[in-house]
Amino acid sequence: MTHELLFAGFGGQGVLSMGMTLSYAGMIEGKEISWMPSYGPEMRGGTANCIVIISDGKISSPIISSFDIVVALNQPSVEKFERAVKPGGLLVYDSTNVITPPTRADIQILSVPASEEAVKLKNTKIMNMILLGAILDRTHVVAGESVTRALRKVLPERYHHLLPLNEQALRRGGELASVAQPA
Amino acid sequence: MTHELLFAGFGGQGVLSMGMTLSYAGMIEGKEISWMPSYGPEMRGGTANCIVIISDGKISSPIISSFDIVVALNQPSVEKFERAVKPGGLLVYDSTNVITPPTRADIQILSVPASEEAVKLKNTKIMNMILLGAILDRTHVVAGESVTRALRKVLPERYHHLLPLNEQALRRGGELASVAQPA
Amino acid sequence: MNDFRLMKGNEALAEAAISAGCRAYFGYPITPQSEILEYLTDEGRRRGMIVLQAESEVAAINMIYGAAGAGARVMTSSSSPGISLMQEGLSYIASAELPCLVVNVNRGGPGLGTIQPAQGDYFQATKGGGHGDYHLIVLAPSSVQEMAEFVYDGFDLADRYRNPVMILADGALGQMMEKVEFPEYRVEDHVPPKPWATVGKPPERPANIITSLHIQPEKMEQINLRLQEKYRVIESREVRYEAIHTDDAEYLIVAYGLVARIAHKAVEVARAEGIRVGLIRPITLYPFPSGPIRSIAKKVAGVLTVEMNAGQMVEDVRLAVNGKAPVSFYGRMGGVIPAPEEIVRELKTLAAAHPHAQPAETY
Amino acid sequence: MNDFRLMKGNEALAEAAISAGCRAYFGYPITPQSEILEYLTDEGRRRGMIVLQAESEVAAINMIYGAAGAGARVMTSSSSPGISLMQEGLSYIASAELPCLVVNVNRGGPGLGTIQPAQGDYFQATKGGGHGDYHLIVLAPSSVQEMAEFVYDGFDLADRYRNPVMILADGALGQMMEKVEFPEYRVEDHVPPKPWATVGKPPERPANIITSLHIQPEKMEQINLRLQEKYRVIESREVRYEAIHTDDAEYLIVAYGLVARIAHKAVEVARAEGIRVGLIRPITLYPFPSGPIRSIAKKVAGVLTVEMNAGQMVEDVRLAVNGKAPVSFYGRMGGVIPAPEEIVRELKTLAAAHPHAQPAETY
Amino acid sequence: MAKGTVVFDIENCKGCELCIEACPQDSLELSPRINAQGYHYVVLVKDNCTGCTNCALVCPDAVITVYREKKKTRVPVARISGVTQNITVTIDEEGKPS
Amino acid sequence: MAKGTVVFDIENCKGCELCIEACPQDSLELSPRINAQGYHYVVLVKDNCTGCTNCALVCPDAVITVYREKKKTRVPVARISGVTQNITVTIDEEGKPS
Amino acid sequence: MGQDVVDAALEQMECVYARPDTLTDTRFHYCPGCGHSVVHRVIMEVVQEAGIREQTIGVAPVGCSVFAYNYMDVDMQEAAHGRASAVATGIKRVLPDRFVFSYQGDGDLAAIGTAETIHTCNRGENILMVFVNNAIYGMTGGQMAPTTLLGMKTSTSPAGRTVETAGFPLKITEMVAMLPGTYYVTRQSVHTPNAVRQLKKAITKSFQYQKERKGTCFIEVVSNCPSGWKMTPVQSNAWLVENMFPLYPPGDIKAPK
Amino acid sequence: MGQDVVDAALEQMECVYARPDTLTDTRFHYCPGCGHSVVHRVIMEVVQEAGIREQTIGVAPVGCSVFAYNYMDVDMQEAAHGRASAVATGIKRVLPDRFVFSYQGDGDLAAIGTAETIHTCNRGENILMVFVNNAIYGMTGGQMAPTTLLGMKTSTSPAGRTVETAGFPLKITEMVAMLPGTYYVTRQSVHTPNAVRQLKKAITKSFQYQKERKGTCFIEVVSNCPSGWKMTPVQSNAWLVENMFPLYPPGDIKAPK
Ligand SMILES: Cc1ncc(C[n+]2csc(CCOP(=O)(O)OP(=O)(O)O)c2C)c(N)n1
Ligand SMILES: Cc1ncc(C[n+]2csc(CCOP(=O)(O)OP(=O)(O)O)c2C)c(N)n1
Ligand code: SF4
Ligand code: SF4
Ligand code: SF4
Ligand code: SF4
Ligand code: SF4
Ligand code: SF4
Ligand SMILES: [Mg+2]
Ligand SMILES: [Mg+2]
Repeated sequence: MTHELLFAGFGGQGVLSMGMTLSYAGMIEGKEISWMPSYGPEMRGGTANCIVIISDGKISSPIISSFDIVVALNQPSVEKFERAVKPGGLLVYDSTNVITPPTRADIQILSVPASEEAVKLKNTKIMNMILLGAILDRTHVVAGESVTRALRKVLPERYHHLLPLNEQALRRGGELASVAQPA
Repeated sequence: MTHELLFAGFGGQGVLSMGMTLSYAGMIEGKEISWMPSYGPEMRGGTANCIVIISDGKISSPIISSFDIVVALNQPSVEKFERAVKPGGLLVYDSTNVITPPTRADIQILSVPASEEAVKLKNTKIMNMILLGAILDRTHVVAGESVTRALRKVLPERYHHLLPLNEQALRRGGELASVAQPA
Repeated sequence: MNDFRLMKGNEALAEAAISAGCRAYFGYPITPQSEILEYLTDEGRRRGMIVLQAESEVAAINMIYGAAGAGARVMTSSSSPGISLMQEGLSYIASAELPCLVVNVNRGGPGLGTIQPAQGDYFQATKGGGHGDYHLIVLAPSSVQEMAEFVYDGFDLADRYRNPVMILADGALGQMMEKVEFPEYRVEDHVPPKPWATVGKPPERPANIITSLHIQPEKMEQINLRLQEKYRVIESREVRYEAIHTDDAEYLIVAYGLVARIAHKAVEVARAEGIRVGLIRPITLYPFPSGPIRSIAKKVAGVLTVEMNAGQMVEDVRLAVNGKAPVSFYGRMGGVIPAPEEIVRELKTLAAAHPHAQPAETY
Repeated sequence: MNDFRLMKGNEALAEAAISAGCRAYFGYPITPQSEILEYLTDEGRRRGMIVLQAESEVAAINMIYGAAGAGARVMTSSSSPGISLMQEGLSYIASAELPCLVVNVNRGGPGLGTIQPAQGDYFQATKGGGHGDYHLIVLAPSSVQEMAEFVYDGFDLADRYRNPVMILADGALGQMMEKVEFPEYRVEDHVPPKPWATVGKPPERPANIITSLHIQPEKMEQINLRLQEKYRVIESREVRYEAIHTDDAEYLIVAYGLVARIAHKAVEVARAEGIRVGLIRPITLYPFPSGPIRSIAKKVAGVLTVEMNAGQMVEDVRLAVNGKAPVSFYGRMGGVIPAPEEIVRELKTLAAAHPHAQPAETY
Repeated sequence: MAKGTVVFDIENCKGCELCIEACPQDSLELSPRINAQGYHYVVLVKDNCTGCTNCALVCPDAVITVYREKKKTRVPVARISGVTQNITVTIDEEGKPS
Repeated sequence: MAKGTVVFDIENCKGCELCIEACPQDSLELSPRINAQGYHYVVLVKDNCTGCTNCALVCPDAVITVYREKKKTRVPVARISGVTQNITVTIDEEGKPS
Repeated sequence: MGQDVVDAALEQMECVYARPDTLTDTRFHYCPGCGHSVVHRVIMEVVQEAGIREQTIGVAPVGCSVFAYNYMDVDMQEAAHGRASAVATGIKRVLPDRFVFSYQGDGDLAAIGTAETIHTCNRGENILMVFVNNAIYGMTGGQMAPTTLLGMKTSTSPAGRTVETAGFPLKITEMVAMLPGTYYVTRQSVHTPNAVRQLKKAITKSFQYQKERKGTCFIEVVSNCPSGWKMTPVQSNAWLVENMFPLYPPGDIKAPK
Repeated sequence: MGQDVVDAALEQMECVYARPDTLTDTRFHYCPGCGHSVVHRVIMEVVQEAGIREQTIGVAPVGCSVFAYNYMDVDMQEAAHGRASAVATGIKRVLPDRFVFSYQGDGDLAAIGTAETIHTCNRGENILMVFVNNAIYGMTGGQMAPTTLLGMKTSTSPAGRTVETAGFPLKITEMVAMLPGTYYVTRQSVHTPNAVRQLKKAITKSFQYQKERKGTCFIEVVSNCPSGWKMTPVQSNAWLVENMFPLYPPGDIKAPK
């Protein structure tokens, strides 16, 4: 079983750490992992993305161009990567930041008001965890339990007091996903 | 017919121009020519040499290690290049500057007191022409006439008043060679 | 969780350098490998390593010369344009027979190009981009795990042969994170004595001289003969490669580094479709595994070489095969990574042109 | 005396550059080619050429980039270590497709080596010592006459293909004097318009940009594909070589530059002794005369490649021959020039191992 | 004081706030809305703009156009002579470009 | 004035004449003879050498050894401390190396 | 204020500042608040106002401003890292009556390109060298530059730059001012409107001097790198005044009378 | 004076000057009268007298002094052209308690090696840099150097160096003196016995400062090149005083109190 995911958004939205958390979770489950960030001057424009592959077997290329799951944190990412979702795949986006929603009919589309919810949880930084929670509800890339364990790895010691908040965000994401209507 | 010559001595003794004059003479006679100087840091020590090949046909390598004729203007050159004369070849040296004469029995050896004679002619610079004259007497690399014509090419215009002196030196060299005893 | 760590290739390589006893690092930043310098300035310095950000790659490689000549385990890293600037220095280092490790995290060229993964520096690495006859030993990792492992091996080879070793990776291997496990490695067991190093001349030995200048051609030829003899030894002893499904192969793919992984996937896909294809992954690009390739080539109907360049290693493959089988090439350039499907497609084209039934002849 | 002049190879080359309309020269002194810069500062400047002694080879090659990009016929020259320093710049120039002439008067390497003639930079010149996939067109003169002639040809090729051209000579060719005759050459007839050059943007055209950066891999791949297509055209149109006594040859020698002359002598000696041997002298080292060599190789009992290095062009010979005949190699290194007798001896060894009687098979 | 106004190319504004900092009249503010690039963009929030061009001068993205009530005439103060076209460097005495 | 003398390694002298120029006593001259390297070498031609070392100091080929009648004792003026061996830089007060 | 009101108002007014035509329409790729594009714009304003666009050739570096040619709408060449002044030399020597300028960052000009910088200035090449000093390697992700301040944290001086390992911040502008080949050497900035005005004057003068073949003009622009410095643009400008100016004080270093 | 008389006399005497043991017996390959070997000898005298031979590592350049290691009998490395100070940096960083010196000509140090020179000094590497300025490229046959004087004829300035084509003579020593990384910067010569004495003092001090980890010591030696200048050695020294000293005046440029 192989899951191929893309996380995309503005720099600072937590795109890379979102992918990294998931990667750690995969590693905890004994999977093969590949996490590949976009790098270099393209980051100047303020966009960032990373590709995560989680697999039971060997991973060939860490750079791929179509995905089972795309997570888009902003409008440009929706525009750029909607077409990169495999037919039947999943596109999750932050509806707070995205004005023109995706339109493909051959994929699952999940709209989550993640930024809005993060404001409600009083920490805009955890918007990414809300989305991650939503993904875990819809798919079974890794177990939620593994993600909470992974967070302990990814978050530097000095932020460990934020673990409960992150877990709350994950749960909230799951809730939002489970009530969301298919677009 | 191919003639392979080496001219060797201290820098400033006119080693290179001697070879160049002969090369020009060969060119005047329509021959193929190759003139190859030693170059680079080995010149620091104050020694210089050049290889001249004059041939009716194409010349292969401009760098060779045995010669029909070696002209040695100083002691180190005699020591270094005596062995480079082909059996039956000719070694000409300036006896004024060479204390320990060459000893090989399988080659012609011609000792010319060139520096001494140059002093007599009141211009130490033409020592090399005396030796060239001596070679032309002993061998027939080019015609003496060609060398005098070549001098006109090699000597910059402003030195053309020295042409008669050079010709005199060539002649003197020829005379010295014709009276010299085989060593 | 066991001893695995999730790390970028560049970081894994840097971490390995520290634990391999690399004494000093000199380098200049360049994408996609600046993490090596960054990791070492931080973690490396903390663990006692000397780390200097040089003013340029030219300075860096000459600092390496000095430090290696002084007997230290040293390393530098860069990416394509920066490695080009090191060519004079590399030729000097190879000629003076100084052990060191040079990492090239290859990006798309020529010129400034892109910063994406590529393999366009194969010729430069294996044939000698600098002047004169010399060879680097070239190791090509294909995973983050190997980015780390080959550092130990690289240093050991460098010391064993007094020869510069290059790890030739690519931008993807440098930037991606994978699981990595670091081996046990006792530095003391691996670094040989270096009696030739310039450390200050005690009365009992003549002065040690590190030089690549031998102004007499005959002397320089002797130096060259000695180097060539060393290369023959390296060629006979140090070839490393991985052979996958080659036993029953009717076709052979040759690919290295990241591309070998993709080719591996292609092999699986093709085999599922009934094409009996094998894969040779050269691990040492110099010395090149010509022998293994030649012997397999004799038995197959065709060889496909896949690279992220316009066709470079394929020349070494052709030289190895020497007409015993048709050799075709597929390449992507400028930072584009081939997909497994593309490779399968190429393989089918090759198979169509050279069905195995055909009597063995030469091409 | 006719129109012949007796000149050093370096001087003849410099004189040719002036009359080929070379607008500017940028270079740094190095033995054995400093006479080029010296001749140009003197005679070149007198005849209106811009001559600048750069602070280094790195600066020189980048000045070439600028001046070529501004539309001028330009050239630089150096010798092995200096050429190594130019590798980054050459990769940029090739990628940005700027026409220029680069002269390498090869000396013995690797490292500082010697200053004597050698051919150790063949790989660097032909495979690309810089990073990424690119090619210089490489011309190999073998006489002072050709040192001059190839300058005209070189500039024309550079302009025709917007590609850097290298003249790869050696120290002996640079330093020796031979007769040379300069052809008629009207510069106006040869320099094409360069609408792409950066000369200042008039309102009616978009700005001209000289760059080698294309940050999107797909774009960079397109650039590479265009380059590769150009190289295929060059390979099909611009191969130059000399074939001597190949019609009835039972053995074939392949050699270039100065060595080809020595090999020519060896051919004569061997033929006098009854060995029917022919000679192919590649004049363009890139594009390499693979076709001619391949077709002759099919008919001979063996091929001998002779070089002043440890065996570089021999790989291209082997690739051309592709197993159709045994290929052997003889080389001298470090500035040592092989003698005709040595070549004859090698030839006899080859002939003994592979007498022609033997049925044609593959090796 | 002169009366002026500014117009923003909001799609290219990156919300860096340097113009806000530079405006002596405190006329500018970030919009709570974001543009398609994801940036909060700048808007003119007061009617006191003098058209001093300060904001435009510091704007890294050159997205500001400044208007002012007509009155001044330009004084050429520098001239680069001898090029093909007429060249008049029109920096006025106070150093403001015009 | 001290009495001194100098000894030349004539085979390595290159006849550059710098020692002749440097000798305050005019004690040196080029020999009319040449050595095996082809150079006229230097010889001491007067009996007035003071052993001042001037000639040796400027000799590029380090072929001059200088002797002087015994008298002075050395005064160490500089010391590079802390290295493994005893280091005494023996430049005397007038700056002459000893 | 509605759009109609604006439009009406604008009719009564004259445009006193607009993006110059010599800039293309391409959106700058720089991070928000980055000084690079201000410098680009000011150069292009001068080129426009001086009417020398047809005679102007620029040279872009490798650094964040590597794409300068996408914005400055004049003929341009993209040089290898550090070699912009050598490339500019090549251009200027063969086109001596064109206006040639190079544009470089601190890594480019003062680290890898040190030799080219010094020798271009020493030869007094008749070009304008623009040097944007943001005390960091912006493009490659915030490594230490030769001009990085002591104590300043970068990704390759995580504990702050120290003299022991990395030496001193390099005042290369003062060094080139020492060379007789330079005619006009000045240090400017773009952190305030007035600073921008000053820079524009300096650039205008430099092109005038170039016309008069006076020698090398060299303008350092002390600038910011909000991303590399990990600050907001506004903070970065304050930090620049407080920390950069003491070591790199703005003003003319060498100016003709 | 017969040999026996000499021998007898010598017995009454003490040797006050002899070729130091730290020089090998190899005959110098330099042209007659060349200053290089004087500098070699003086460095080795200091190494001998300071007793630091076992701790000393030298770096030779590419230039006429490329074979310096054949004469100076200490551990040495031969660096690529221009890179001696980078090589010395590499050595010193891994062997910080050794005495490391580099030795370079003007082409090596001030042309191709400019960047390495400036940055080595700027980092304040604890080494001694010896810089032999003979205003010409001796080794390659007399080409113009960065330090060649205006009007001076060389094989690449056959009509004399002009500012227009080649710029100004580069006073790199003054430049490195500006850098806070250098501790002691001085200009010396070897054209007279006293000059040689002064040089020896400067070298002695430099090793002492190196011991104390004070930073870079930089000694320029204004020297001759009789072959390149086409003069006799004696003429060359006179020419040097008359023509080189006005631009390159001997003396300390930066000296600790
Ligand atoms: C030869 C070479 N070395 C290194 C690099 C990587 N590189 C690109 S830009 C840069 C430095 C950029 O810093 P700076 O010049 O200060 O410009 P900034 O981005 O700060 O404006 C480096 C090291 C390269 N492209 N080429
Ligand atoms: C990369 C490189 N470029 C050029 C040369 C040729 N070269 C050797 S020495 C030298 C200059 C020597 O001049 P300088 O440094 O002043 O030393 P000098 O001989 O005058 O003592 C040059 C250009 C080289 N060996 N390597
Ligand atoms: S023009 Fe002046 S007053 Fe108007 S908004 Fe801009 S800075 Fe403020
Ligand atoms: S300065 Fe420009 S980019 Fe920045 S906020 Fe203001 S208008 Fe927007
Ligand atoms: S020691 Fe003094 S006096 Fe004696 S020869 Fe030498 S310079 Fe002259
Ligand atoms: S200085 Fe030395 S080499 Fe020169 S002439 Fe005197 S003894 Fe001979
Ligand atoms: S990284 Fe720094 S210099 Fe580069 S664009 Fe961003 S702010 Fe500007
Ligand atoms: S060429 Fe000049 S520097 Fe070189 S050894 Fe001769 S005199 Fe000395
Ligand atoms: Mg910067
Ligand atoms: Mg010099």
